[in-house]
Amino acid sequence: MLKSKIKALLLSSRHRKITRPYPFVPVKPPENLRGKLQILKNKCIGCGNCVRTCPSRLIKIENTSDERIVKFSSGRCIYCGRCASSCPERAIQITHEFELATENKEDLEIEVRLKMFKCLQCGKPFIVENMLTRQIEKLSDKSEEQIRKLMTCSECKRKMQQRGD
Amino acid sequence: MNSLNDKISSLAKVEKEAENLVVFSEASQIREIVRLIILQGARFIHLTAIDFSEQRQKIQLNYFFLLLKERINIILKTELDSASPSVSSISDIIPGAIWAERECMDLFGVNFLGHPDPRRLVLPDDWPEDLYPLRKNFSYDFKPPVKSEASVELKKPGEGRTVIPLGPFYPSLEEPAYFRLIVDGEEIVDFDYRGFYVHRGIEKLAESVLNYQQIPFLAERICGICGFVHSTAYCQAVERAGKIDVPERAKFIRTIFLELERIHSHLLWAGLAAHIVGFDTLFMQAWRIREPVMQLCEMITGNRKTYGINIVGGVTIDILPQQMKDMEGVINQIEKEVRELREIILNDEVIQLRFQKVGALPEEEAKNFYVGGPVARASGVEIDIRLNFPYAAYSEIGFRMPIRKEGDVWARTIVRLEEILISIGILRETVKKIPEGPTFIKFTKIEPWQEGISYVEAPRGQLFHYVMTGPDGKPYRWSVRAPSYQNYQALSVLLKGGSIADAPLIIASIDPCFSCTERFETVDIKSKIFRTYTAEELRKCLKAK
Amino acid sequence: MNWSLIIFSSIINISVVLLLSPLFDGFTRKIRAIIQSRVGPPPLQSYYDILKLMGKEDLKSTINPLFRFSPYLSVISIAMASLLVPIVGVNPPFNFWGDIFLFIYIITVVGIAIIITASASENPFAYIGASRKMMLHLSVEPILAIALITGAINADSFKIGDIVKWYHLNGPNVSMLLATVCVFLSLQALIGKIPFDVSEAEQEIAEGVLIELSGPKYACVKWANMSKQVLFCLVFSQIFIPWPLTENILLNILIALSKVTVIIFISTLIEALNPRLRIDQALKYNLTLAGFSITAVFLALLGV
Amino acid sequence: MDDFYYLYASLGFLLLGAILSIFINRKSLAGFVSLIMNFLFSIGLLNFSINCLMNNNQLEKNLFSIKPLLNSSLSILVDSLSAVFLIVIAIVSLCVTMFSWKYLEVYKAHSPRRFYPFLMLLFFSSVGVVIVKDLFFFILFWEVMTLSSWFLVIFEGEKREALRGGLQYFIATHIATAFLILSAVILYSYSNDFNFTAISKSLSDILKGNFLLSHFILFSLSLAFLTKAGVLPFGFWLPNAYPQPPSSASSFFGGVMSKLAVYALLRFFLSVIPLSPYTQSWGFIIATAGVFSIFIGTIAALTQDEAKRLMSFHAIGQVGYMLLGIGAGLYFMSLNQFVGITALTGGLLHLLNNSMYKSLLFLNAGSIYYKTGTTDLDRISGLIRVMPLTTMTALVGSLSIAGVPPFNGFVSKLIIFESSIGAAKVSETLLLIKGAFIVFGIISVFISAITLASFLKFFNSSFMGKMKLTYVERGNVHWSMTLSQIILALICLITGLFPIISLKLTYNAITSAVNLSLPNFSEIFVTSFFGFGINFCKNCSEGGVWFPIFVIFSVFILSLLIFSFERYAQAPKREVETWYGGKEHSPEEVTYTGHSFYQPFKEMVSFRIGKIQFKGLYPVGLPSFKLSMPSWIKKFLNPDDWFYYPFANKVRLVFISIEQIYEKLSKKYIAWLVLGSILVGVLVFHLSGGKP
Repeated sequence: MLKSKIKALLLSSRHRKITRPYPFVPVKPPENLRGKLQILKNKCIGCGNCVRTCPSRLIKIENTSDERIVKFSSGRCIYCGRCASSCPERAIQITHEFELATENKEDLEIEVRLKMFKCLQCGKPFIVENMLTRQIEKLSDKSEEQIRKLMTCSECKRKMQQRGD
Repeated sequence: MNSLNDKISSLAKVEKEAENLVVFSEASQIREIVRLIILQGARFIHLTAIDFSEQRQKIQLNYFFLLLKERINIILKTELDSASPSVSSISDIIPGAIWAERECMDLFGVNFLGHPDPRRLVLPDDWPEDLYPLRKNFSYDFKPPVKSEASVELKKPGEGRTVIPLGPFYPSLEEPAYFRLIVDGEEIVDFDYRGFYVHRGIEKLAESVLNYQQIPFLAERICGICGFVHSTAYCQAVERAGKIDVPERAKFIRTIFLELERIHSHLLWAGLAAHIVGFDTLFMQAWRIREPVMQLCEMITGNRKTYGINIVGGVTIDILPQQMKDMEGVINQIEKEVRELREIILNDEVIQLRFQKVGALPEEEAKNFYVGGPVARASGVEIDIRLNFPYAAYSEIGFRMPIRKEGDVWARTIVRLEEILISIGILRETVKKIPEGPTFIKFTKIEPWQEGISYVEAPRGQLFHYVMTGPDGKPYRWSVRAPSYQNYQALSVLLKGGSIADAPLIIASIDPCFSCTERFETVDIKSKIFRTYTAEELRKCLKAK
Repeated sequence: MNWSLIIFSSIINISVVLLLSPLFDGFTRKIRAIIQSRVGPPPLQSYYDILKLMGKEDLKSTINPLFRFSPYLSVISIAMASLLVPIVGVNPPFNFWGDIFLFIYIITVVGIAIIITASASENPFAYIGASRKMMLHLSVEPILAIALITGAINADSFKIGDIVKWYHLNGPNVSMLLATVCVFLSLQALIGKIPFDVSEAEQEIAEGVLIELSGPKYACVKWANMSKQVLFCLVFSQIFIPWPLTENILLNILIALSKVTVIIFISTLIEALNPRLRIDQALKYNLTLAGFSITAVFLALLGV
Repeated sequence: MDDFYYLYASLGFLLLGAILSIFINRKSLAGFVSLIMNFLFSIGLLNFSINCLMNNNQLEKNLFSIKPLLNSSLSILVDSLSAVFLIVIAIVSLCVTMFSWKYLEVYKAHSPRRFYPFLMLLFFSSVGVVIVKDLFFFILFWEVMTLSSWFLVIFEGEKREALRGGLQYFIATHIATAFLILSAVILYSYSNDFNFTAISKSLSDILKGNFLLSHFILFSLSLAFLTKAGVLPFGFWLPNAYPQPPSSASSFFGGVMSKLAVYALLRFFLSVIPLSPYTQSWGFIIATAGVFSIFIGTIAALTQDEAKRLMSFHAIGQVGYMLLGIGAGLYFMSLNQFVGITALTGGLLHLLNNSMYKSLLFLNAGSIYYKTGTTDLDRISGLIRVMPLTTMTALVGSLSIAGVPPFNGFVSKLIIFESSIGAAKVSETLLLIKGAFIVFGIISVFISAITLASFLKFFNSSFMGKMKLTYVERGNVHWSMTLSQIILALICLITGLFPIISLKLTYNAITSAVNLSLPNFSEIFVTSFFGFGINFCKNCSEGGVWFPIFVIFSVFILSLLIFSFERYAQAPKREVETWYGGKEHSPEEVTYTGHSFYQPFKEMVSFRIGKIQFKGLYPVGLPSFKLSMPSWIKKFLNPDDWFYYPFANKVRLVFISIEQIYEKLSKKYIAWLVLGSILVGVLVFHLSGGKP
């Protein structure tokens, strides 16, 4: 009986103060902690991969006349990191920031406004500018014609093909 | 096995595929067939329904049984008319099926004739009648009107007796549940339960909007402590249904995390049990010992809990050699400390005074309610799904099963403390045997209308997931039966005759997981403190379904 | 009768028991924190707690007037009891009044105050707590009574001052040692700490007797509980181990304080290293101890 | 003559009240007439006894003699001891009648004619018992007292328990009275005179010579009085009989009647029987019996769930305290007069205090019954909402009986503890007996905690908590009922705060009864207006001390504290619902009933030996004999069926028929009683061998 009490004391005495004076002294999170989402706005190409993979369905894409808006309501984020791993451009990043408490839920809303590129032919916005740039970058032969081809919407392309052929 | 086959086939149509024996029966034959199956020594696992109203105006009832020795699942299917589904109850044959039938009653509107306790179980008090949320014609985001007068009739105390309300909010309950203890002085003479305050219809959500790869994350959030078992069980069920072969390394990684989870869950339990009897030092120390495990998980996966690494087809991360080494260090450290902790607990006579002969569950009753996990093993029932029905990498690892006969809280404590040490052994072996290779396999398409059953030995007992694949890239039916679901039903036996002082301890001794049982989306895992809801908020919460 | 000394020592007693008790409580919290590997609250936290609670909302769950009145009674009766314990010298401030039975009864009043508060609050948990508190009280009171009676037989007087005087002069004999040991073994139950905090068990009955208290009333009862700890540790250290005693008043106060600190430290160790007993186990323990301690009385009669 | 004028007048009023109330069938009118008569009686009696106390003289008078028949005469002796009891009777009887006035309306089916005459007769005979100085008339009054109270016990004659309790009461007291008569006859055969002085003389001869006979006489006397006082094991009838009559009558039973037995004990052992080794050893026996009933009675009381039954068990326990004091006093009187007299004073003081709070508590139970129709603690709760004043008086009564300072129970208990424990130290006697007395003291300290526990249970479960709505709501408690309780509660408080008055009274009462030269009051008790201290020998330092003035002082501080807190702390206040863990519950569900209190402790003191179930160390439900016995034995062993019910019913029927026959004459009861007394007289005469 007494023996077990003494043992308990010994077990206790081995570690002194494992609680931390957080939040007065900040805590350093481990290397690969999955924290707050960070979106590199200029990298996003608005492909919508993340929308499909997000388990809590917090990412939404809205199209306006000249903009595509990607909305992250990250108040609902479960920090699984699936969006980050599915993003082809690595535009979504998981940071180490974990102190997300806020009084205003809108602080956690992230909005990415992407300029749409207007079709050279019909003037209808059809592709996100970033995506276009990436596609142009990817082109093996960066000839004017190929670029123009990319800058036309699929409908006009079809029409052109019908007309051309 | 064959004899069973023969006997049943005279009554119903039997199909055998892989390890599943599917029995199609008429509704009128159910009781006889269930009796036959039980006579063969099968364990009752779960009862759930699948709504085929849109296809063929039927509701299919599925009774799940498990033949441990032959490693065979029995699925007993019967189809009821979806306009007025009714079938005779099997609760008198299997006391452990009471809740499952009540749940079917609530969610599918199946009427069980002769049920001993046909009250509402899952749905809130003010949920309207004749509205069955798991039927397919019920939209997942539909908000039903509130029923005005609303209360589930609870047991009344007799003359000179008092109701002691343990809960819904109570210091020693981490989550809301209402244990209605009817006491005579300090002695508990009767008991009633009202739970499912946090039921939010995860199954409905998964069946309605999520796809196969999204559900693991939802499944992981069923439980705040042992979430990984749920994602594993779900993935395994889908993998079985879709006949996907998971790479060996992924299986080993899953095993590692399952065991890590068991270690920290049991340590958490030991701490909580000590806390409930007022031994806060032990509580702090148990949780301190647990902490490196959590940090290890955080280091490897990026999160202390809800690792988020399971997906159908494998795991998303790989364990680096350096991390393996760290793990071994942590294991060595906690093994030493767990041994000390174990000695402290086992030699402390005051703890023995509190734990011994409290909340005893005789083996007979344990078998009646089909309890699982440490609760069953402490009552002398030899069941451990890791051994009986190996999954992940357990078939390649040898270990033993601790068994106690007494069935009291003390026995459960000993069993759990043993299991921590056994898990440490398993971890060592897994680390040694882990093969190289990919951790994830891509799959193309999953055939619809396939069935997958998966068991996982969760820290709290036998976990069961059932998936019926659907046509449009998501499951048609996903059913979860958490281990606490069965263990809970044994509480009526455990609590009667105990004293008020023992009630929180007894409730804690089955290591209940309300959120598992009620399939709840837990908000914050790290803090075991529950949020304070006002009655209004709670009502909103319940309506949010 | 030296009135100035009486007034001086009364002030000392009351301030040690009432004003210093949150400090001692802070001390126990710190020790518990160290044993539990925590940082723990600052030493003055208990004062902050009381002050904070004083200004908190006062929730009335009942119209019962006793509910408002009795928490204050508990503090006052502790103060009254504190006047019967010697600190500055051999004699307690009210030696002419200091009768052991009176002391036992005044301690009872503390319990009554809390029991009535609890039962007035109309909560079933509070009722359970009240029932348990009474049972604990009636099982532990005899031990203290028997020990004091042993002293009274030895010292030939019912006055606490005379008992201390005799004990200090003649040193311990067998009966007094036995009584001292018995009181020490029942100290936790007297204070109402783990393993005997059954009436306020948070995990079992949601703080039992305190469940409906809030604001100033809760502060009062908390304060009374802290003071009770100091009071009983003082009773033990000053009556049952009255050495060393000097002629110097200030030195005596210092010695008393340090003795109390040591006793509180030991009691905190016991508190931190034990689980709570069930009420029936606590009852059995105390009544057995009480039965055993009657031997001390017979030994005292034999003069040993 | 002047002195006795008041006594005659008051007794006259009482008899007038008794006679008048026979004729009145309307409850309130009967109650009112009785109240007026009783008021006059009380005033007269108080005046008489206070006069007597002030002058501190013994008043003696020979009223008439029945010399030709028996060597006996109705002689009255009023000394301080009697006067103290007269005061108690005056106060309690007034409160009881005042309470009954409206209270009796609860008993709708019962005529007041079966209540008030007997009550008045009970008062009358009580006064008689206290003032006579003649053994024959003492027995006569004693018997009248027993009979009239028996009629009150079977007031609700149609209730099985009432009949049963009444039977036990009847048989037990009459067996005891038989012993009393036996000893009286023996004494008469020696002294040839029933006068106490003569008996005392012849007793001193007997005590010198005849060892066996003197023990037998002391035994018979003790047995008679202990049985009536309800000391265990002879008092088994008490818990069954006392709860049966209407609460106001129970109040007089518990408060005064059972104490008259203690009076008789004191009177005989102090004035009649000379002090000798015999009285010393019987003192020890009385003290032992007292402690036995303290222990068993009180622990059994803890397990009771019915308020009046709980209080009846406490009546047993409380009598034990008095007997402990008296027994210790008798034992130590010859060894150390200081101790002896202190113990006796303690015992008598406890008697005085007890009669106040015990009556009060029974009246509280009556109020509860009036309001709710039940005294079952399981079925009532939260009555403070409807009867706040009764609640406060019940709190005073509960704390007084538990001996909590500053209420009066504390003073007398303090003296009893200290004399019991302190006596052992200062007196030269056997070690074993010293040890025994110390253990007695410790047991009584322990038991007073149990008393507190059981009365807190009574108080908490009936007055505190949520109010249940299951019982029938009845009329509000009338002011007269509340007033009578307030009077008694105030007496409890005042005699607790200023114990010096009652202490001096009791001391004088004891000294006047003992014909020895005793130390002065000031030698034993160090007194001032604030309180007192006790000396156990001539030059000892003082033992127990009690200065209630300091309590007043701290109460003053308390009120200051509360005031400043409520006034200046400025904590916002809000009314809320009781917290049940977030779910709504009806008050009925969550009320912790009286039955539930102290369950683990009750389990520890409840056990089973063979077939007998002990509940709180007290046997309950004695096993019925179901062995293979011939049926007539079974029948014989179950006297209720073959003897009591037919008997009680017959007696009742006889009375009812007499009532019918003498409807107009209506002196029936008294006629019967006179008849009964004559019968007893003839019996005595016969037994005494016909010697004139």
